[in-house]
Amino acid sequence: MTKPAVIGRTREEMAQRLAQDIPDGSYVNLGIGIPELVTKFVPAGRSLIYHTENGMLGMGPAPKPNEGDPELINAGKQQVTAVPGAAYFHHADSFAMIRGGHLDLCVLGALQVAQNGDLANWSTGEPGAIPAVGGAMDLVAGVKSVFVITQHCTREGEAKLVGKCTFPLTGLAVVNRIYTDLAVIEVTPNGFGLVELSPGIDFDYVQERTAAPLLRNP
Amino acid sequence: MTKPAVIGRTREEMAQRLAQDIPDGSYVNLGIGIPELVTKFVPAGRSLIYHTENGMLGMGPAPKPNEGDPELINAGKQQVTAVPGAAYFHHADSFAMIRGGHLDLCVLGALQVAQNGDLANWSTGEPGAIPAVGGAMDLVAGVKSVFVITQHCTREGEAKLVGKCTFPLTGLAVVNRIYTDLAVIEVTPNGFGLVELSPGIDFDYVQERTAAPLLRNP
Amino acid sequence: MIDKRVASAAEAVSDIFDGAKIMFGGFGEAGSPIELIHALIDQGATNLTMISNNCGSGQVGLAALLKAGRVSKVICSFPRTANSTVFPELYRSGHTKLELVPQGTLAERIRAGGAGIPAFYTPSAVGTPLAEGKESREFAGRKYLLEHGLRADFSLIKGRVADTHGNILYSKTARNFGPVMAMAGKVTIVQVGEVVDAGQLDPESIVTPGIFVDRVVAIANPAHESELVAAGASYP
Amino acid sequence: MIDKRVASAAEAVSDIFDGAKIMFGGFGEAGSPIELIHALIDQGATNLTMISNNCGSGQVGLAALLKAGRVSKVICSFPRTANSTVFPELYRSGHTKLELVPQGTLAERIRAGGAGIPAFYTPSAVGTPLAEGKESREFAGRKYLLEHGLRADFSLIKGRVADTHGNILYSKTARNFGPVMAMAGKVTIVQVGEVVDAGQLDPESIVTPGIFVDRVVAIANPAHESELVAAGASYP
Repeated sequence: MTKPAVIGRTREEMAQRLAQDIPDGSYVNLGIGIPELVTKFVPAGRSLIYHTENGMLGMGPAPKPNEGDPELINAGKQQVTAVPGAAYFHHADSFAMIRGGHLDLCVLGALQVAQNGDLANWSTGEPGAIPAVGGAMDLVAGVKSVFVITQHCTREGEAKLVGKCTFPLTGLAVVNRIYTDLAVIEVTPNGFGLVELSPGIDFDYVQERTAAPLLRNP
Repeated sequence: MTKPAVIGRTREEMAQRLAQDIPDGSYVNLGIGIPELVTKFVPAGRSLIYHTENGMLGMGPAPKPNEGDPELINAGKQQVTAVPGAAYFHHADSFAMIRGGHLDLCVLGALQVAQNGDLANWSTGEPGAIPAVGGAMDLVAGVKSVFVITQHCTREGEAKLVGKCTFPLTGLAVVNRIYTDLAVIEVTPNGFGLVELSPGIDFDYVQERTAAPLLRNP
Repeated sequence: MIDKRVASAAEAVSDIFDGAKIMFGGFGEAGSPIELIHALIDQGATNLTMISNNCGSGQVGLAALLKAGRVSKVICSFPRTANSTVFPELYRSGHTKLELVPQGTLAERIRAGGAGIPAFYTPSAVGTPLAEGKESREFAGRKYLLEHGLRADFSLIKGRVADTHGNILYSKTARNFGPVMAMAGKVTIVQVGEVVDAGQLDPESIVTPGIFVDRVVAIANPAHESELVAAGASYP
Repeated sequence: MIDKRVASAAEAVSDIFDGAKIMFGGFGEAGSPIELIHALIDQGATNLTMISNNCGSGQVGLAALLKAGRVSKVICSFPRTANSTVFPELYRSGHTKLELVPQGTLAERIRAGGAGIPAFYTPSAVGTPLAEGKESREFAGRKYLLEHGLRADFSLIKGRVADTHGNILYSKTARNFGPVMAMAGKVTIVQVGEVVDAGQLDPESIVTPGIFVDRVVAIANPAHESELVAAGASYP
C-alpha cells in the first residue's frame, strides 16, 4: 500500500502562504500549533514583533538546550527567548493590548468557521469535558485582524468551514481570513470569498469540502 | 490697638494634634495647605509613607535650594524629594491605590463639613468661577479614613461645621474626623461628636460656632 | 521602621481561614508561589475558593492543594493541563465547582477589584456560552458584557526580589498575574528569592509598589514545578 | 528594521488635523511635551479637543496653544493655575468649552479607552455636581457612576528615553499620564531626551511597551515650563 498523494498545501506551506500576508512591523500573536510555524517563513526584510499574552512583546525562538528559563515561557507554556527591544508586563496590561486593538494580527487554529466569521475553537462541547478557554475569546474580540490557519476538513472529512457553527463559539463575526491546505478564503459581507486556490486544487474540489457557498469573485 | 489673643490651637498645633492619631506604618495622602504641616509633627518612632497622587509613594520633604528637579513634584506642583523605598507609578495606578482603598488616610482642608460627613472643599459655586476639582473627589471616595483639618469658622466668623453643606459637594458622608482650632470632632451616626476640646476652650464656645448639634458624649 | 518580612512561609500563611477566597499568581509554573502553596497545605485551611489562571500540574503546588480536597471552587481561565488528572476528577465528582472566565477578563476583573472599580464592560465572550446569564449592553453600536471586579481575602504571589517596604520586582514572564493580584488581595503575601533594604531598588523600576504588599518571605531557592513533576514528586 | 524615530517635532506632528482630539501628557509642567506643543502651534491645526490634567501656565506650552485660539474644548481635572489667565478668558468668552472630570476618573477613563473597556463604574463624584446627567447604579449597597472610556486621535507625551521600537522610560513624577495616554492615542508621539537602539533598555524596567508608541523624537534639552514662565517667555 502507498499513502495517498498529498493534496494541497502541507502545514508548512500553509504557514508560509500566510506569512506572505503579514506587513512589515506588525505586532502579531500566534496561537499554539500550526500558527507557531509562521515565524519560520516571514519573508526576508520584514520584521515582526511577537506578543505572547502571558506578558511579553519581542518573543524569540525556543532557547538552546539547557539554556531555557522556566520563568520565560509563551502562552503554550513552552520556554522561549527574548529578542532585543523586548518588554515584560503584567497580565492586565497584556490584555489591554489585546482588547484595546493594539495588536495587528492574531493567527489561530479552528474547529469551525462560519460564513459570517463566527469562530469556534475552544470546545467541542462534549459532556463531561473539562472546559478551558484561555485567552482566545479576548484575542478574537480585540485584535485588529484574525487569521485562521487550519486543515480545510477534519480527519473524518467533515467541513470546518460551515454555514453556522455547531460547536460553542469563541467569538461572533471575528475571522477575517482562513488559510487552509486547499485555499485562502476571505470572510466577506456576503460569505466565504475565494482569494486563492492552492496549487493543483480546483474550485469545485474546495466547494465540495466547504459547507457553505464559496464566492468565486468576492 | 492690640490683636486679640489667640484662642484655641494654631495651625501648627492643629497639625500636631492630628499627627498623634496616625498609626505607625500608615500610607497617607496630605492635601495642600495646613495638611502639609502634619509631616513636621509625626511622633518619634513612627514611620509614615506619603503618597502623592501625581504618582509617587515615599515622598520626602522639599529639596535643598538649587537641588530640586522640576520632574519630581507633589500634587501641589511643588518640588519634593524621594525617600529610600520610594516608587514612581502612573496616574491610573496612583488612583487605583486611592479608589481601591489602599491608602489608610487622607488629610484635607474644607469649606464645609456636614454633620453626616458630607464634605465641600472644591468650589464655592460662585458664578463665573473657573471650576477645578483635581483628585479630591477620588480621595474622599476611596481612602479608608478621611480627616479634615480646618479653622472652625471662616474669616467672617461663619460656621464651617454645618447641618447641611451649601457649597457644592466633594463627597457624601466621607469625613471621619475634623481637627479645628477649637476641638477634635468625630462624625458619628448621630452627628458631630466631641472628641476633645482645645486647651482653654469650653463646650459652649464650640457649640455656638458649630451650626449643628455637638454631642458631648458621642 | 517599616519591615514587611516574615520569617517563613508557614508564618506568612498562618492566618488563612477556612472558606477564604485566595488568588494565586502564576501562569503555568511561571510565577506560581509553590512554597507558599505547600505551606498552606500544611496549615490546613479548607473550603477555599481558588482564583488562578490554571489548576497546576502533577501532584505538587496548586494540584496538590486541590488533591488535598481543600478547594471548593475554582475561578480560572484554563483548568486543563497535560500533566494533571487532579482537577478533572474533582470537577466531575462535583467536589470542586468551576467558574470559567476568559483570561483577559479574569486579569481585568482582578485589576478592577484592586482599583475600586465594581464593574466594567468588555467585548470578550459576547455571543459565546460564557456570556450566558450576563448583562449585555451596546456602546457605539457594539455589544459588551458587564463583568464584576474580583477581590480576595489573600493573594499569594511570587516575585524575584522585594525590599523591606514590600516593593516587588518580578522575573520575566513570571510577572503575569502578580501585580494585579497584589492589588486585589486584602492581605497580599509575596515569596521572593531575596529581600533587600528599602532604598536598594530603583524607584523607577518597581513593578508592585509596597502599598499593595503586606508580607514578604524570602525563599532563596524556590522549586520549579516542572522539575518536581518530571521527578514524580507529590506533596506532602 | 523597526525604527520609530522621526527627525523633528515638526515632522512628528505634521499630520494632526483640524478638529482632532489630542491627549497631552503632564501634571503641571512635569511631563508636559512642550516642544511637541510648540510644534503643533507652528503647524496650525485648530478646533482641537485638548485632554489633559491642567491648562498650562504663563504663555507657553498648553497655555500658548489655548491662547492661539486653537482649542474649542478642554477635558480636564484642574484648569485653574496660579500663573495663567489664558484659560479663564477663553472659558468666560465661550470660545473654549470645559468638561471637568475628577482626576482619578480622568486617568481611569483614559486607561479604559486604551484597554478596550467602553465604560466602567466608579464611586468618585457620587452625590456631587459632577455626577449630574450621569447614570448611577448600586453594587453591594453602594452607589457608583457610569463613566466612559476616552480615546484620542493623537497623544503627545514626554519621556526620558526611548528605544527605536518605541519602548519608553519616564523621569520620576513626570511619568503621570504618559503611560495611559500612550495606550489611548490612535497615534502616540513621544518626545524624549534620548533615543537608543532596541536592546539597550532592560526589558524588566520598560514602562510603556513600544506597541503603544508610533513616533519618537529626540529633544535633547527640553525647556522647563516654569523657567520659561519665570523669564516671561511667550510662544511663538
